[in-house]
Amino acid sequence: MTLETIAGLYNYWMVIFLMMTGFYIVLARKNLIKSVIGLNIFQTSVFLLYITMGKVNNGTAPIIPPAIVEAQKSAHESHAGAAAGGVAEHGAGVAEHGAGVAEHGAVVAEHGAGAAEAVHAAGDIVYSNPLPSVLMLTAIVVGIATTALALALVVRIREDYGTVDEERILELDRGE
Amino acid sequence: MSRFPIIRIITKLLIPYILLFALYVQFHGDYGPGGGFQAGVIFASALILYGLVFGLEAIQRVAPPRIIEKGMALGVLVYAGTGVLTMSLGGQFLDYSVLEHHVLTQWHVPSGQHLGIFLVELGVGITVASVMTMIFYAFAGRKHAHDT
Amino acid sequence: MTPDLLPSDLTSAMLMATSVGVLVTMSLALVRATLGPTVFDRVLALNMFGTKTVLLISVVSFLTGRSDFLDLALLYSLINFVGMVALLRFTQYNSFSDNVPPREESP
Amino acid sequence: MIALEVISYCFLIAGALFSIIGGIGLVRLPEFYSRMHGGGITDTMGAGLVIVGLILLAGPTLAAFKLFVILFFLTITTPSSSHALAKSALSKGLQPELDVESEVELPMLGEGIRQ
Amino acid sequence: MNIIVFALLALLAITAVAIARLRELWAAIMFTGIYSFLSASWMMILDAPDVAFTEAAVGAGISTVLMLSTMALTGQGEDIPRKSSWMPILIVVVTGATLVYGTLDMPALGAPDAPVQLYPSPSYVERSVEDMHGLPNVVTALLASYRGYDTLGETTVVLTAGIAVLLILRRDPKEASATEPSAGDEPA
Repeated sequence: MTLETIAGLYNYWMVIFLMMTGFYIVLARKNLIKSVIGLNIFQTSVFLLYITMGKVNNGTAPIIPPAIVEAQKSAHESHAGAAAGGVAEHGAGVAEHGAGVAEHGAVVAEHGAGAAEAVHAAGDIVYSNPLPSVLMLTAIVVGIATTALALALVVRIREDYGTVDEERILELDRGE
Repeated sequence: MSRFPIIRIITKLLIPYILLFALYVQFHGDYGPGGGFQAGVIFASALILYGLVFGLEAIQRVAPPRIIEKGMALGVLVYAGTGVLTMSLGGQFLDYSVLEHHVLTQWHVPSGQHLGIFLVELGVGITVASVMTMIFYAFAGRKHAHDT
Repeated sequence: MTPDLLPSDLTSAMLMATSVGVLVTMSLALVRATLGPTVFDRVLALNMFGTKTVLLISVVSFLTGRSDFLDLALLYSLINFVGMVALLRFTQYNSFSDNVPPREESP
Repeated sequence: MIALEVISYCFLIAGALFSIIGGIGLVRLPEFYSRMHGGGITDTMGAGLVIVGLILLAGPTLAAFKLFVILFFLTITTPSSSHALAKSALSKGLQPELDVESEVELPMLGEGIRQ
Repeated sequence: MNIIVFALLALLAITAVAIARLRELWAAIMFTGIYSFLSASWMMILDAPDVAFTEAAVGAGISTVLMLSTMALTGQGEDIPRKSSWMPILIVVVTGATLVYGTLDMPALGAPDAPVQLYPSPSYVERSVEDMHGLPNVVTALLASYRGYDTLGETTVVLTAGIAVLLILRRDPKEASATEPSAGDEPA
């Protein structure tokens, strides 16, 4: 067991610890609401398991920073702009209008060079994997909806049996 | 919570901001963190906060259960309807690229994919907000077990 | 990561020190929340914990150079209030309808 | 620019120190109403200073605006919930423990609140 | 950064154990809120701000409110542990040990050559730059466009769960009082 193994796997062990705590609550506590809390903890640990898998070293969140998006966009546009500028230059003698456009084209082209640099820099950014995020994002909302369903069942059980104690409910069931 | 005037005032002050933030999360979700699921939950949180402070009757006057009930289904309909729309335009189900247009380009909806994602997220947001609010109504409207 | 997104060395050291301070406070609040002894002590600790989480998220988002994630801290500061109001409501009334008298106080 | 950064460092560190002091107060002070002082200092001075420090660090950007909004929300929500908490505690019969020997019995202290 | 992560994880573990040990349900629900805040902070550090967003909104707000209202409806029962306390611990320890043994073959945290990172190639981030015409949030693009069917299903599940809660809990007060004795929802 080297230090490297620990540094690489501590996230899984943490997740397992949390998972087992939730499992223990479900097993060892008789109160139904407490069991739902235990299930919630278990659920969150599963979310964390997926999220830790998506992480990349030195990565950043899979949301492209606004500055870089702008740079990419203007790089696209300046391609077109530079081409138009070239055409205008070709027919330079025709009119002042053409010269104006050409100047504009040159400016855009310069801007384009800057943008290209930015895009190049953007290529160095490592993004973490977005797929686990997507899966877990929907799972959280579905999880709260199903938790609400479980709690609704608990409420009904309390109304019918007069208790939320699991063993007491089983006794009542056997007695009838 | 009639005994807590300060909480009532602060809640009144805060709820517009929470709703605004929910809308920001909904419509800015393509650009920053956020989206329909989060926005729906935040929107429902604002309604729940109002209900907690001013009582169930007050919140049901603001957001009547009849309307919220319909919102639950409406969201899924908007989502599936987007799919049907893309089919009727000649694409596959939920294939947004057929929604390509040149109308909304000024308003940060430059392409068909953007428009499709926008509609779908809207549907998700409506459903999640309505379901969460309705669940709160169901729990809050239940009578005490000790009373019966 | 591009270098211009990340803070400089001195700045990140300072942010790190701040976040350590915030974390220490969080653990102190957790100690109070576990010890109790009254309901109100726990709620007080929870309130403080929420505020500290807002600070931690803000500082961490600066530390990772993604200050556009401050939305998250904004959300925390709003949701924390909702949670607090819910807890207060249930310590005070233990129910939703205002008609129900508050829980009988000790004789 | 450097001066601004140095000022923001001062704010950050001061905020962190205030937080820790408040946290120690929360743990060490003897009873609920005095512990509220500890909670109060972290929620106002601690949070406020840290966020002002971050605003200075961010400069005039969207991030600074968001931080300002966060500061606004924290400023209005935490004191009001602390107030409501104290009021609720008082109405539930949790009496402040005074240093002075009290001749009157404090009958409401205890059952139902201590857990 | 590592200091922050380890401190957060320690706090998370302490909170989980506190939830397991606390007898009062009320306090346990309160600690669930803290637990959710902490796990959302870790998710944020793990580069998943969208998930952290959802977890924070759900865990600290709605989940707390729902559990508290359930508790208000069912009464604050003390949470008494079962008589045999060694059996659950044994099961949990054995299961946990098995799982830890299983992790020894897992890829390390953040390894760029882990299977998760390699499979959809080119990755969704690279693809979405082309497909989405500069939509910055890849998570949203993936959620609504690449995995649109999946999300439609999830939304339907949320709707179904909401309808089920309504079917279980909602009873029109007028109807209930009118048809009280013969109502089918009374215990048999």
